[in-house]
Amino acid sequence: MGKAAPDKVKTKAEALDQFKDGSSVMVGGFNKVGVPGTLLRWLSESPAKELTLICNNCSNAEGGIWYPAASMIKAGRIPTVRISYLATNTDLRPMWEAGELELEIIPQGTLAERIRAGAFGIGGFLTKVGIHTQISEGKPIIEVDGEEYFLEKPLKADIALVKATKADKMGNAICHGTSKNFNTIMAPAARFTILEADEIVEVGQLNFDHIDIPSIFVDMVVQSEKGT
Amino acid sequence: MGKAAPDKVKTKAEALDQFKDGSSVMVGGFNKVGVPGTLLRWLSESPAKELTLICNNCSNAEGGIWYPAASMIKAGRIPTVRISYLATNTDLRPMWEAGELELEIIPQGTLAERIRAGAFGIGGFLTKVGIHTQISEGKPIIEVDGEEYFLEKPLKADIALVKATKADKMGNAICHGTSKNFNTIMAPAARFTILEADEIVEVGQLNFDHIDIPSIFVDMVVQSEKGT
Amino acid sequence: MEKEINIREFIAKNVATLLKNGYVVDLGVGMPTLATNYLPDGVTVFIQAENGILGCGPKAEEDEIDPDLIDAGAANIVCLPGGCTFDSAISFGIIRGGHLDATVLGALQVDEKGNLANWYLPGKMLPGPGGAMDLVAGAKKVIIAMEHTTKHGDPKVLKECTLPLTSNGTVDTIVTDLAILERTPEGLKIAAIAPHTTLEHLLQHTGCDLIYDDPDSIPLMIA
Amino acid sequence: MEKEINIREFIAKNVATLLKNGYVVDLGVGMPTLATNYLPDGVTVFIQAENGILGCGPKAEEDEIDPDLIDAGAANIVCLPGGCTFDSAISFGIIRGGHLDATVLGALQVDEKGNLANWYLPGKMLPGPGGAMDLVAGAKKVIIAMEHTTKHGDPKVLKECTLPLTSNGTVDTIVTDLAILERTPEGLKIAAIAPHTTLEHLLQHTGCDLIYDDPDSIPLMIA
Repeated sequence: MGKAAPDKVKTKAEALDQFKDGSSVMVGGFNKVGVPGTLLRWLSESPAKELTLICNNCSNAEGGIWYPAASMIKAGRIPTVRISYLATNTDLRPMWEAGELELEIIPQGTLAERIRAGAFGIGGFLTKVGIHTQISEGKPIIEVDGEEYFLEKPLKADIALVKATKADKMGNAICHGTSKNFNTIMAPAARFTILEADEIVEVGQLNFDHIDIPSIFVDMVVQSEKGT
Repeated sequence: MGKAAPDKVKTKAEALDQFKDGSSVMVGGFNKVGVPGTLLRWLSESPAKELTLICNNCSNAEGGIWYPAASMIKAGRIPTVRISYLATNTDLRPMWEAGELELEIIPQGTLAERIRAGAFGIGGFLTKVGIHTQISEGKPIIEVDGEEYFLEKPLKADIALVKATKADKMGNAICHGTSKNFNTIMAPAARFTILEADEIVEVGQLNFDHIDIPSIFVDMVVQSEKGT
Repeated sequence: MEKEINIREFIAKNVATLLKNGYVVDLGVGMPTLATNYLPDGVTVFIQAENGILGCGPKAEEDEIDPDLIDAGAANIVCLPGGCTFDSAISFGIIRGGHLDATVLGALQVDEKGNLANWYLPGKMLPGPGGAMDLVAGAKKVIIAMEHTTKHGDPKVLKECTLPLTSNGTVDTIVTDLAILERTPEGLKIAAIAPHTTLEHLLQHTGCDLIYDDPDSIPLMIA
Repeated sequence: MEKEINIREFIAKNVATLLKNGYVVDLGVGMPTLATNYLPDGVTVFIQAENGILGCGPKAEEDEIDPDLIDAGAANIVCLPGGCTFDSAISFGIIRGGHLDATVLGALQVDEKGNLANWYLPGKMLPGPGGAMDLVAGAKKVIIAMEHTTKHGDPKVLKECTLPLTSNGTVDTIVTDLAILERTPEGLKIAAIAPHTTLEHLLQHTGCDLIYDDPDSIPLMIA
C-alpha cells in the first residue's frame, strides 16, 4: 500500500531484490557516522553492477564501513561516482586518470542542496559556490539583482540507502547527533528508499516532534546488523 | 558578542528599540499557531511605520492574535504586504484595489522556499508552481533538461519576529507541533531576529538533537506574555 | 435531492471512491475533507496538512486539544500514531516534490485542458492561493471537487477558464454533483454520471464538449 | 625556530588573534583547529563543524564517546551546552547563507586578488573540495593558515594562482610563518611580520608585490 504502509520492515532477501544493474544509488553518511553499513555490505554481496554512486565520501580503508562500496568501485561495478571528498579513497584518482571511472566532484553544500532540490521539486538553484572555478564550467551564469550566480541542477536517484539511529516500522526515523547529515535529504530524493536502523520500534512510540525522516520518504526498513 | 552570546533575553523596551521606520518585517506563524503575538502587539505599540510585512496570512479578526498587525495595515503603517493567504483579512482587497496597499501574493510553498533561499545564500530557484499564471508573469522561464520552470528570487528582511514553544537563553528553540511552520526559516532570513517563547530555560537544558531554531539565528529572546 | 447538505455529501462520497488504500493526500477544507468520512472499509488514507503535519487525525476532543496542533483549516486536531510534524519548507518540499499521491481541492472554474482557477474572482473575492498552487503543481493526482454550476446556473467546467489561473493543465479528475470527468489527451471524458441527472442535462450545463463512448453504458456515480 | 611543531603552533597562535569573542566559526582540520588552543582569556568562539553541529566541543574522553557525534575531521567530540545538530542541507545553509563570522582553512596557493587553491594538485593530489568551496564562498571572513612556501621553498602567495581554484577573490587574510597579509583593493598588505624574519626575506619568498607603509613600523606577529 505504498508510502503509508504501517509495516515496512523487510528481510535481507527482500532488500537484495531491489538492487538492479544500472541503478543510481545515493548513500547517506559523513565519514564514519550515519553510514548504512549493513546495506552497503548487502549491496556488495548482490550481483548489481553498472551502478552510479552518489555520496559525500567513500573511504577505501580495509574493513571500514565504506569498504564494501570502495571495493565495488575497485572491481569496476560502480563506473560513475558523484562525490564531494575523495581524500579517504586512494583508488579514485588513479582510476579516474586511467579513464576507468567517471568522477563528478561536487562541493559538499552543493551536493546537499542538489539532492534536496531533487527531493523537493526544485528545478535548479543559483549559487556562488565555486563560481568561476572548474565547478562552474559549462553551467549558465545568471545575474540576479546585480549579483552573479550560476545554475546547479537537481540530483535524484533510483535507490537511496540511508541510516537512522531509531525508526518505527512505518519508516519514521530519528538520526541522533551528526548522523542526520545526508540521510534526511537523500531519503526523499530516490524512487525507492531503504532505511536501516540500529533500533526498530512500534508505530506510535516516537514523538511526532522529533522525526528527522518522515515515513512517507521510506519504502523499506531493515535492521542494522551488529558491527556495521 | 553577537550570535553566540550566552544570554540574549531582553526586555520589552529593548525589543521596541529594534522597530524602525521603513523596515521589512517577517512574522512567523500559520493561522493561529506559531504566531509571535506578544511581539506583534509590541510592534503595534511602537511608532514604527512605512513597514513591509512578510507573512503567510494575517487575519483582521478583532482581538485575534494577528489583530495588532492587521490594525497597522488598516492604519496605513504597513504600506506593503507580501503574503500567501488573504481570505482571513477582509481589509486587504479593498485597500489594494483603492491603491492604498502594495500587495505581493505568493504561493505558500514559494513563500517558504524564497525565505529559505534568502536565509541560506541561494540566489534564486526554479519552480513550476504557478507557471504560466499571473504568478510567473515577468519572471524568466528557464528550461532544464527539457522541462520548463521559472525563476523565483530569495526573500530577506530587516527584522524577523518568530515564536517558539520553548527556548534557552541563548536562543536555541523548540517549536512544538505545527508551530514550526515559517518560524524555522524566517529566523535565519533576517538581519535581526527576535524570538518570543512560551517558556525560557537555562542553556544546556534542551536536547541538542531537538533544536528547531539554532541559537545563531536569534539575536534577542523575549518572554511571551500571557494571552498571546 | 435536497440542495446543500446532500450535494456536498454526494460529491464527497464520490471523491472517496477515487482515494486508494494507503494514499498520502492533502485535502482542501470542506467537501474534500468530508470525503474521508466515506472511505470504504479497509481503505485508509494518510493525510498531510500543508501547515506542517503528516498523519493528521480527527478533530481533537475537548480534553485532547493541543493548542499548537492544527490542520490547514485551523481545526485543533490530533496527530495519529506514525504521524510527524515539520516546517513549511519541508511541508511544501513534500508537496512540490511529488510525494503526495493525490490532492482534492475546490474550484471556481476548470477547463478541458485541465487548467484550474480557484484563487481569485476579480472584483469579488481575492483569497490568495495559500497552498493551492503548490498542491496542484506537485501532487501526482489532482482531483477537483465542486458543484457543476455556479449559484446562477452558469457552467464551471469550460472550454477555457476566464478567471486568473491557479495552474496550467494539471487537473486530472473533476467530481461534481452531475458527473465524474477524467482529463484525456482529447479532452474531458465522462467517467461516471449522477443517477439523478441525464446525459442531456449534463451536456447542457457543461461549457465544453465531453467525450463518452456508448451513452447508454456510462457508469453511474454512487448515491 | 624548530621546524614543524613550532611553525604550526606559531601560525595557530597568530590565527587565534584574529578570532573575536563570540565569533561563530568553522575551522579546517590541523592548524586552523589548533588555533582554539591559543585564544586569549575571555575569548570564546562557537564552532560549527560542517557535518552538522554547532557548539562543537573538545575531543570526547573515553567514557564520553558518543559514536554518532563527530566533527568534520571524524574526531569523536562532545557537544557543548547550547549546541545543536542538524542535517547537511541546513549545515551548508548556515555556511552559504553568511551565518559564520569566519572560517580558517589551509591552502596550496593564494594570490593577490584573494583567489584560493586548495582542492586539487594535478598529478599529485585530488582530495576534492569537501566543504571548502562552500566555506570560502559563504563565511563573512576567510582566513588562510599555511606555511609561507612549499616544501621546496617555492612561494605559495602568488600574483596569480596556477592551480585549479577553490574560490574567486574571497580570501581576506593570510596567516603564515612569515607574515599576516590582509587583502586590500590595491593588493596584499603586510598587517604583521614574524619576529624571526626580515622584510627582505618575506618579500623574497612571496610571489607577488606586498604593500606596507613604513618598513620600520610593521607590527610584529606574536611569538
